[in-house]
Amino acid sequence: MMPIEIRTSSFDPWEEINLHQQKMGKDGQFGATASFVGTMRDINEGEPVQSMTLEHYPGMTEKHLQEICADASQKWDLIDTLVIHRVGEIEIADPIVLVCVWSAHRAEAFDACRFIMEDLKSKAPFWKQESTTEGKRWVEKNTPG
Amino acid sequence: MMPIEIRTSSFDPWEEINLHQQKMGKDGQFGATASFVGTMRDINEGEPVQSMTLEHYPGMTEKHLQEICADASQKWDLIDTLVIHRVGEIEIADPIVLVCVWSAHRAEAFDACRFIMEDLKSKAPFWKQESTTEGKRWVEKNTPG
Amino acid sequence: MNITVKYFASLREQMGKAEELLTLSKATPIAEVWENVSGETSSDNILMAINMEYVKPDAIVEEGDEVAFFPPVTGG
Amino acid sequence: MNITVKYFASLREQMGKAEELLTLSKATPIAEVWENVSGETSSDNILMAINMEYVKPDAIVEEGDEVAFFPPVTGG
Repeated sequence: MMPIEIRTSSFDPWEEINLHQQKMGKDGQFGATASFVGTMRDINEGEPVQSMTLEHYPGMTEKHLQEICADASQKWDLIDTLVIHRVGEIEIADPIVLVCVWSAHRAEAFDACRFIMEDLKSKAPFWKQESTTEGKRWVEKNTPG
Repeated sequence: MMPIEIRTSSFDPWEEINLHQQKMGKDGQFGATASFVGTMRDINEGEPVQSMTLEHYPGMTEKHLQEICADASQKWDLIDTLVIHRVGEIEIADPIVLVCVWSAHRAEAFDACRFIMEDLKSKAPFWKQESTTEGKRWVEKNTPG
Repeated sequence: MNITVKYFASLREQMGKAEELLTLSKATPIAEVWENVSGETSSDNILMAINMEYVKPDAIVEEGDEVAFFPPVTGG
Repeated sequence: MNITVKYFASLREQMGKAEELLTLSKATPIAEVWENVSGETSSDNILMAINMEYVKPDAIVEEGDEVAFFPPVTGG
């Protein structure tokens, strides 16, 4: 089982990577760590955004994140992966998603990190609702990757 | 000027990213942070490695890292970049290189992070000498990216 | 046969509920379940899942299934 | 004319020094400087820089230049 976490409160992605790496105990084995952090911006599609609510489908979300990481581990020779995703009320500058991949060499880490992130964006059942001065609106599509 | 650092002692890449991000003061502007960390492995080309010495060309190295980051900033719309590279005596599991890129959207961050890393590998004047049980040997080429 | 139907995000708001229990007379294509609950004849732009797996509109819903309808996902 | 020549990594070991000052009678292609200092006729697999910029073997070395010779780089 790959480490997948859905968080209902703010998290520090760099501390999470650090902690996870210590727990892994694979010092000397990994030569490459690629990570991606998605963070809440104060603007979207040209309009100021005040906050956001992230809804998900409990159960299906975790299942799909697991499948995405398992797919990545089949495609590339990986040492470990870590995915953390926020749900609930999100403030500006809060981290929303963390994807981190450890491997022996850099090509695998880069490729797998991006693959997991793109797959997560297109498949994992999460929905963003933004609060603007005009009221609330559901985000209808993600920016292209 | 892009933040470029050559370090003679061990560094914690996650703490460096965290500190740099706080100093940046661009909360709410960046939506994407892509990072890569290269770490010393205990094996290379099938042989156990005990430690490594990293030599560089002081002056030219910094100049080229600056140019690489400036090139990336011309190619993509980036908010900031951070590059830290170790030199000197390196122990197993020590971070060797950190590349981190902040941008509004994820495609730019992924592309620029990988570009900087590949360009650094092919152009920045650093040389690795490994210590094995058989003695010291210069690394003759990098693994393909 | 009894099934559970879940709605998420804008569809949850549109339906005015997050979940309901339905009784079907027989195994039914999921697109028909959608037409029944929504009163709409099209399921364009609606994602459908049975037991937490994405399915196509012609997938058959069976006794005890957990069915879900939701808009395109926007996580990450 | 006077120039500084630097050697790095395996070339530093091969030359037995990290740096030397040379006097040239005139502006000279960098490949010729390499031949003079190394006694080798080929510069395959040797990287060359003048004033911290990579150059080709036919680049001309001028008074006061800092010239460097080194093997392929292996950082990162």
